[in-house]
Amino acid sequence: MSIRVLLFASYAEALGRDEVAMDPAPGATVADVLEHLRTLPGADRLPPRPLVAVNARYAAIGDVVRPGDEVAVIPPVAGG
Amino acid sequence: MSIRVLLFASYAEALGRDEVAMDPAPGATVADVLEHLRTLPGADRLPPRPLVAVNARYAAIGDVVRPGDEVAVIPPVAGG
Amino acid sequence: MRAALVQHPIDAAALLAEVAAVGRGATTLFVGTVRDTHDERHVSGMDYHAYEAMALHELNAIVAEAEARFPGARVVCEHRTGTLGLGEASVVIAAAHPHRAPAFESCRFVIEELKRRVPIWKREHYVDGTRAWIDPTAAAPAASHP
Amino acid sequence: MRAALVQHPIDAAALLAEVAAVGRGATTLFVGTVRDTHDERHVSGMDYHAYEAMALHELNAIVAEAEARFPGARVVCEHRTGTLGLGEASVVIAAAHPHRAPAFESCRFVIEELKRRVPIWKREHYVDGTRAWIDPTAAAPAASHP
Repeated sequence: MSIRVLLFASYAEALGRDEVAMDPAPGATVADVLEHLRTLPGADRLPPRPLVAVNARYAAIGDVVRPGDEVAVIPPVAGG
Repeated sequence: MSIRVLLFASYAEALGRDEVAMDPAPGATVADVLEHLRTLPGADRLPPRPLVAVNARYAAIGDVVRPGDEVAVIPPVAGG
Repeated sequence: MRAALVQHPIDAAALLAEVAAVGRGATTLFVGTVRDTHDERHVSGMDYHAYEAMALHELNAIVAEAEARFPGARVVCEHRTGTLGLGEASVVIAAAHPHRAPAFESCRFVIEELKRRVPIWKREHYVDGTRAWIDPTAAAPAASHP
Repeated sequence: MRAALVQHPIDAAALLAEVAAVGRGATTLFVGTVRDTHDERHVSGMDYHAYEAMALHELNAIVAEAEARFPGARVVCEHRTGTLGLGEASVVIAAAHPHRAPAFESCRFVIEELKRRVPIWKREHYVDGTRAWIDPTAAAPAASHP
């Protein structure tokens, strides 16, 4: 079972997609997810340390991701 | 020609009236108006230094009042 | 800018619409209503009485000061007089500005200044049938502040 | 407390009514609307897009924090998503409290936190037909800040 990585707004525009599927190795972290994302075309337009959420909660770079998780890369928010 | 002295809210209640007519001497001030007011029944319930307006503008205790002026003694305001 | 004393219910939505404009992205509103308790006494209604000519002058001056202090703000204020029931609005202030900080601050400025200097007084009606003019500078009854 | 993401126009008057109560004498409202200019570019409309599950969670958390931080406050917030025209409300916050200071401060708290952490993004439509996602952390174009 893989994880879904959601992309929004300018990040979705940069990578030309709003979702990426990934098979994390056991013990993989948010940092590993981001490293994999950076191999994709357009990912050079992501900032060095984007905000990330795991299962709809802000997460830290070292948090472990598990099969079935929903990881979201969060551009600077602009609500209101 | 005399001046009108307006009383409001608790001050009108204290003196049992909302208006007093007065003939100020030439050069009389707000202080003189208050001194005269204090001779009226119920005026002991006024504070020592109430706020006063002359012609609908806040006035100082030493301001001169002139025939035709409207003087108002202003209880602590409670709008809003 | 506009300020008024009114004898009818205040239409908050109309005041919001009055300050709105596509250049002003932030609008704030303050509504003051008659509360059912004051210093632990049960209130059933309220009379608002104004020294009208002076109250209108001061209200207009305050709204003008708000717009001068927060350039770009548009501010309107209506204060009601007469007898009001519980929950009815005694004052409504609407303020709009391109940005939210001055929208909030200009609205707040108006209510703070209004309470400081506009000659309006209120007389509470209590459920026991008595009435009393409110003096905000007086200490509350000792029993209500243990 | 209540928070929602909605796809229809927000009814500010309904939110005011929702927080009103005779024990709460001070009500504040914040309305954010789509402006016609941004960094000197002419805007014709705006798309709001949310990471819905997370945005709703964060909005609810913020409103709950506001009520915890200002005891006695009742706070509701609706944020709209989809495509909005100029002057349409993207967000409305209503807050009521027995006293005015916490009524203002709880309302302000919600909009400040919302802008800091709720995952919602906006894409401006310009009158020249182009569109761009807004990054509030980016410096504005040099030309617009001489």
